[in-house]
Amino acid sequence: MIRLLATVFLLLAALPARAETIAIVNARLLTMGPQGEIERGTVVVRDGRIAAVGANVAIPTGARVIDGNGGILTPGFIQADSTLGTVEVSQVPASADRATHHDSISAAFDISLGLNPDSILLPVARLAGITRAVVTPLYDDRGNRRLLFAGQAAVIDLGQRPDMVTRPRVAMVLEMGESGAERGGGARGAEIAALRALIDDVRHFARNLALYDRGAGRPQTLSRTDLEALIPVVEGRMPLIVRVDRAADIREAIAFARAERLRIILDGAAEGWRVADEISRAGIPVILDPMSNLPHSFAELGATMENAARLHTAGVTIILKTGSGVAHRARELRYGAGNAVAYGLPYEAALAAITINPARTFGVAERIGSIEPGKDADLVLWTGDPFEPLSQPRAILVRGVEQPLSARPLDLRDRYRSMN
Amino acid sequence: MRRAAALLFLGALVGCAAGERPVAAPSAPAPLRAGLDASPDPYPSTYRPGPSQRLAIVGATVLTGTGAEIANGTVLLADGRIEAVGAGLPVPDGYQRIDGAGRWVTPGVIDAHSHVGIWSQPDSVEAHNDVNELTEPNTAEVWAEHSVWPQDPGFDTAREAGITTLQILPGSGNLFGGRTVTLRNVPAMSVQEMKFPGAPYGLKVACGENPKRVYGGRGRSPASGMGNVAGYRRAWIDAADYRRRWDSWRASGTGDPPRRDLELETLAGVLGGEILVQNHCYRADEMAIMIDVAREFGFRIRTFHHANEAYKIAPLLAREDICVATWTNWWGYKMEVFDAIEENAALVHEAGGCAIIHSDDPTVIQHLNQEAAAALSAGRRAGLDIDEAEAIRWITANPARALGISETTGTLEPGKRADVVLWSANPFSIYARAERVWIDGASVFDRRDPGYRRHSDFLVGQPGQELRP
Amino acid sequence: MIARLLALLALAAAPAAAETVAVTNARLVTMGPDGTIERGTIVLRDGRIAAVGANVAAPADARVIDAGGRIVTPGLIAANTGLGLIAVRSVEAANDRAADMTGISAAFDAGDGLNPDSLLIPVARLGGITRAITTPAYDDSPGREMLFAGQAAAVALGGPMLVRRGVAMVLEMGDAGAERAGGARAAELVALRANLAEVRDYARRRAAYDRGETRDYSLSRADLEALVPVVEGRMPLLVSASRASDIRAILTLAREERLRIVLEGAAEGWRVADELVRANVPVLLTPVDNIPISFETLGATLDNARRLQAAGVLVAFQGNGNHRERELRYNAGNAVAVGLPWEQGLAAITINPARIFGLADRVGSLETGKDADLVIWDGDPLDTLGRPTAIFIRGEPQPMTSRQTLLRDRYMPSGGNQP
Amino acid sequence: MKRIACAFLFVFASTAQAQAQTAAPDPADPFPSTYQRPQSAPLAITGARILTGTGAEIANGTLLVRDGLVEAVGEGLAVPHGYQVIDARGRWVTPGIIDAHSHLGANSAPSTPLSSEANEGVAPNTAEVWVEHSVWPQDPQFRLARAGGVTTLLILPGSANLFGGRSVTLRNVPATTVQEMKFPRAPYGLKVACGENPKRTYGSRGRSPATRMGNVAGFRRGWIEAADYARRVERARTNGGEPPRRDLQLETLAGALNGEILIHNHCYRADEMAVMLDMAREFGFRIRAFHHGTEAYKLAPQLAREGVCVATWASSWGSKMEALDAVEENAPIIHQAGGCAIIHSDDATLGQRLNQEAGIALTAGRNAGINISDGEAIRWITSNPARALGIEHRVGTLEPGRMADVVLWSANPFSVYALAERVWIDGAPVWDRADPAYQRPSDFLLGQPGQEAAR
Repeated sequence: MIRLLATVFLLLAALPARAETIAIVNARLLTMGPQGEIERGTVVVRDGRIAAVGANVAIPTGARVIDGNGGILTPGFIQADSTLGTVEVSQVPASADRATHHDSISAAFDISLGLNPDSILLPVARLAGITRAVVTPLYDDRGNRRLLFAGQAAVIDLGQRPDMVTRPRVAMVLEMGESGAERGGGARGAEIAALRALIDDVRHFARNLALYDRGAGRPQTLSRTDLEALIPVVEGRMPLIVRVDRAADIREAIAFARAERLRIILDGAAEGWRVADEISRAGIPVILDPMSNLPHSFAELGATMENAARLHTAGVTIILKTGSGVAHRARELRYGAGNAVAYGLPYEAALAAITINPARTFGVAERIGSIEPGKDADLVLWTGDPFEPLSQPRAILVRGVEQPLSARPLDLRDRYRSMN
Repeated sequence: MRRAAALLFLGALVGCAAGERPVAAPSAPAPLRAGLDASPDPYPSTYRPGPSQRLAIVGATVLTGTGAEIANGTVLLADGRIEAVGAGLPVPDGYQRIDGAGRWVTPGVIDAHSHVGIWSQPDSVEAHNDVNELTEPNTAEVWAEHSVWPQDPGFDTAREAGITTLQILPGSGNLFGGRTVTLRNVPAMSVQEMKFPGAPYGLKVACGENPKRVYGGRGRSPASGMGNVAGYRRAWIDAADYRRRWDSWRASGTGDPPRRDLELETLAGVLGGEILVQNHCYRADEMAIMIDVAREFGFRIRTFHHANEAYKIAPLLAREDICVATWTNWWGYKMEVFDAIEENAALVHEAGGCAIIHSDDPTVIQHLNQEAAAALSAGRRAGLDIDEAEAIRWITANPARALGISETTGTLEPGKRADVVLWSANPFSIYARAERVWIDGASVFDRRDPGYRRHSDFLVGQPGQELRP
Repeated sequence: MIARLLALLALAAAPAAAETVAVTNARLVTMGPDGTIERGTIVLRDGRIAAVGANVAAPADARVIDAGGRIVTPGLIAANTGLGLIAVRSVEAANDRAADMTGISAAFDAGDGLNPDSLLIPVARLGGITRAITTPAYDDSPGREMLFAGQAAAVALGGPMLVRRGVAMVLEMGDAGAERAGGARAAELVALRANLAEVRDYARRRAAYDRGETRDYSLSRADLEALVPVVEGRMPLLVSASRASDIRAILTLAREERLRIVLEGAAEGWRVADELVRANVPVLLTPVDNIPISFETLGATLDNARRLQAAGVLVAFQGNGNHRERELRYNAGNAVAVGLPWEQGLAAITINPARIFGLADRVGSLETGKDADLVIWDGDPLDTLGRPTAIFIRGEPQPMTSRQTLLRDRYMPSGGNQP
Repeated sequence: MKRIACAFLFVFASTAQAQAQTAAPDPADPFPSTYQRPQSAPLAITGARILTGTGAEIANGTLLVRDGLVEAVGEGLAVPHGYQVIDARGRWVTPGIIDAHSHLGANSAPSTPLSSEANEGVAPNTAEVWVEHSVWPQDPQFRLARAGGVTTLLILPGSANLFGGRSVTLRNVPATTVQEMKFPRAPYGLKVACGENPKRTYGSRGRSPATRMGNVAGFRRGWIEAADYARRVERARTNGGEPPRRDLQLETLAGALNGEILIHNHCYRADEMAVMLDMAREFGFRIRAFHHGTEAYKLAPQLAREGVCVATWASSWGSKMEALDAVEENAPIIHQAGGCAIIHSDDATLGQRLNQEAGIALTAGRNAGINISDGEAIRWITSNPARALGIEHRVGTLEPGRMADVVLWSANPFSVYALAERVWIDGAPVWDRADPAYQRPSDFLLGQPGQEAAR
């Protein structure tokens, strides 16, 4: 029995991911695209892309047909602010590539390099409907390392292909607020002063590259590679993910971004609802954990389960994450979205917050985030409401390739069930 | 009340140095000065149920915690107790009627593993970390209740999620972390006002990586799994000897009494069966060793906590009658939790064991019903046919059993404490929220009434409180 | 009860529209040219003082507050405080007053990172304080020996918090400053002069600096930039010193380097009062400091304020620090108790700090055109027995509650204790 | 009730015993007081508003002092012949101020690395140290406190340790030795500290206590050892035989168990106080006063029932988490609940104006609707601290027979403008604001800069 299982698994894993033509029929389509919700429809997948979507779409000959049985079909979910692909066991340093403690690499740290497509965490997250993730670096503050930037984020896919990077260097990560202040010299004001100086340095560097190449130019506190990495940020081409919670800190971040003409994305924003109108006016998207309602620090005294709903009502583009970026807990994303709905967020908005919103915010909406012809076929067929724990995925496609509904924990389960 | 008076009287005797052994048998030694002999209850509960009225919750789907599901059920509460539960019971005169149509009723949720109050919010503040007395591998002499801050806002958020009882345990940095305490989740000024009357104490014991990392990292024992076990055994030998010396002094009635030792007193309480062992242990092989250690010294393990590999030895744990308190979603953050599976509770349940979903976390404690739902869903995915009426025991009746309080709470049976949650929907749904919560028949939460929110003094006058939760 | 609290909090959160208010029948202690008006009216409109006088009529659209003969004063100004940057002193993350970064000292700006939600603010405000000069503090982490603490900011305790950045540069001399400069006063003076020379050099040669064609400076560029206004005399240097000889050394330095100085602490200031007058240096002091707590304060005396004022020094008072800023007015009262004229006691916490920090065009006295910061008192504002009954900042009435009054009400036997 | 009676018996028995051992060096009092009541002339203060410290307020009052004791107090009393008469019309008279929490002399001025002698911060239990052995009588701060009307102080060890050591009660008189300041026959106190300080001090060194539960385990361990020591001492006394080897630490703790040494417990939070009260029951001791007691208002009725005093501030708050919930009305709320409220200083600056701190508390209380008279409120800094220090039958009020510790104030003492014009200890003048002779600085300040006019 065990041998049989093992064989099947090995075969499955060994098979080259083949993009066949598939038609998913008889499903309720939550497209998150212009077609909205289709009560009973068909999606055709060809060459890894979505070829057709609609209520009356013909099934191509030769297509493998998956009967949705009236279940729900959603775009694959996108876990924003995650470390998937960079960690196996959090407390085992050798298995974690989420952060660097190099003393002259901070902004230049590029998390898209050195990802692990064989990570056993990917199937676990995928079983929760997650097909893509925004992987963001963390800080490693060992010793006296106090560099302000964590590095650059990337969008990856969870299809366990060797080339798992959907798009590298989609954003720069910066912590402000309490921990940023700690890194910036123990006080928020110091961090802001230091940031302004750094940005001025980068601009000067960008304008005077020739000068620097002659070994001249203003003395710089950042390494050359960090300076180069920051040029797209100061030029507004790369967004800055600013991790911040306190209402006053959010205001500071907005003012800072306005003054320095930076594009920012707020991450955390536990007290975001208190300054929702200002965030909305500034057109800044917010990544937040809908389960965060505890005053973990003085920066989060106003944390509430209603943060997502209130920000959405104010017109803010929200993106949901769970487990505060802990990769092992990525699978709780759909439960987090459900809880946000239970606390007032419209269902559509919750689904958008884990599909099309992160796709748009990180510049990959032309490929993923909704069920539209031409987009990558990242699709999940559910037995019921995807936010309900009692629902399970029945089929998962990443780039048109159907993924095995297995993962290491399920293998363990089956092994011991048969033994006991 | 009567109990409280009796305890006060006992206190009076102690104050007079009259000793707390009121009847001196002829051969018994002379009474000792206050504090020289173990006092049965030196920090007595002063919990008093809040005011309650006669209530009838009518028309709800009732999960009783005994394994039954009653459609269109009626639950009658009187004098702080469950009076009756059944389908379509008549409502006697004088009962306030609560319409439960379309809603669900369960026993109050019990968290078997929490650090609320001893690692309080804001938990980023070092002064609020009172969870681990990380100074010796054996700190059996400390009691978690002496770290509890009743103003932790985490108590409120847990109550709003249906948590009526919770066990607070010291952390897992030490082999013997100290005594646990079981609390009623009521707003209170002192911890005594929260202590569950008559609940037995627990002893936190920790296996595995944590103790060996803490002390091995300081170049001290334990530094390995084998060092852990040597540490346990050394302590149990001391405790057995301590018990023997007290017994022999009491029997002989002469000579010097043994010097009282708080650490050994707690361990001896375990050997005497009065204190329950609550054992943090992840791996199956380590659990098997702990069961042998228990046999060697003649005590019982009440519960393995976390126990992510319990599914590997589910029949053994069922046979040994040891509960398993675990999560569904947590895994992988260290080696010993690498093999966690979502079906752990369901497989323990299927083997006839006592499965519990616990939190160990101030956020998860607010979603224990959802954590149980994920476990149930995984179980069903694996083909285990478990119904919701059974699964609700994972967060009600079974933790009550693990805590030694199942005589009075954990199920909706006549005569039990009226700890009740009225849910807006099936509690295994992500959208279900606790609408109302009663503890001993007293209303402690009503989602529509802002008067029930924001108990904690800490949040008074702080930013953002105007719209909490 | 709860509903009432919620309403109050909502009031605190939402900026009320500035209505027109007339406070009538008041004893107006203006601290301005009008002196004390025994029975007068003050009109607040659009956040400013529209009229003040004995014969001013309340406008028809004004909400009229009959002060019943009570005292009305300008809002008090707490100078040299951490208000807005501090929550719980011993909790590191809740304290943004000090930085331990090695590249940032003078560039540290107390105007950044302000928290208008700080629960210290309502507590201080109930002590009649409507404005503050928020100053950075030092973080002397091992190895960090930066001379300047950073720049002070003027803030309001209601409405938009930041009023003006860079109202002073903070520098500690004396024992603490010497410790930071290698353990000796002489070393600090040498280092200071060297720093000031660097700044002047930098200010003249910014372009060369950007080309990397200057000598190496010991300060970071941000710090150099921040010190330019100081060496140009546009930003005062708030210098802490206590010992008479230290004060003299500072006066010499200021004269030679052409710096504007505000002296802080000045426990032995009374011993060099005439020199301070001649140098036109104002003094910020704590009038209850009389303990010889160190060898530089052996001459500390309760009489300091009176003597300095009598000699003609412009004197302002500070409170007892952060959580205890509300004691500012008691400090003034204690100075009065040992001989300072009452008006001077009040001036030292209103118009004098406003003048010292360049804010007198906006606050510090009840004059037409100034910001409508005022406090109505039920007794003597400098006395423990008096308390504010109403507080306005920029014409906005402020809530008369703090977290502490909410806690009090929760536990008062008559209060709604538990839900 | 029964318990209280028993405890009283205990005290009675032990004092009787102490009296039986006459004269000679008393092993129970190895550093005896050499305080001498000064000679003083009969004194009459007339026409003052007198707050007697008993709750009474007498307009146009007369106070008669003779032989260092209060002879009579009342409205318009006749002044016998031969009394020095002080016309105090328009002014106020109160008992001498008692500061129930001070570190003067132990944390001396100037502050130098070696002048901080209040904390023997080397082990969680240092019950064996006596703070009087750290007191420097030349600390210039004593005179400053005297100018603020303070006639008696309780000097305590600091709060870094669970058991900080013995406190000492001092008369605030100029002296060369600490023995000359010791309040004759005042009971000793034991400093006990809850909460953040001990756990921070030792936890940061990787030692116990590192948590509050570690604090309590440490307390209980100490009390068990003390009870065992007391048991062995008693057994030797009753049955003969070898007494245990003398142990200074356990001697102090056993004295606290027996009620001879009063327990002064630094404790901020309400829930921690509730645990300490249970612990007192467990070991059969009484807590005399909670110090700081920031959250006492949360359990004011219980503290009143238990007869535990609360020494607190009005203004100080927020410096650490456990002090976050302070309210200005703490003392008034305790008072209203029938408890023993005390305003203390713990600070050399505040200690010079305890009257104002009481004024702040009083005004805040009135503002909150708690109507307390001046006559009642003065007890917070006079008779109530006397009770906490176990000297309430000798000082703290202006009742006939009490030691004549008196302050003449220029105005209502709760006002910020009130100055202590004159102060008497045992009927002898120790301060006169108008007389430079009393402004003599301590030895340390002699010849130092600025002393000609500093005060």
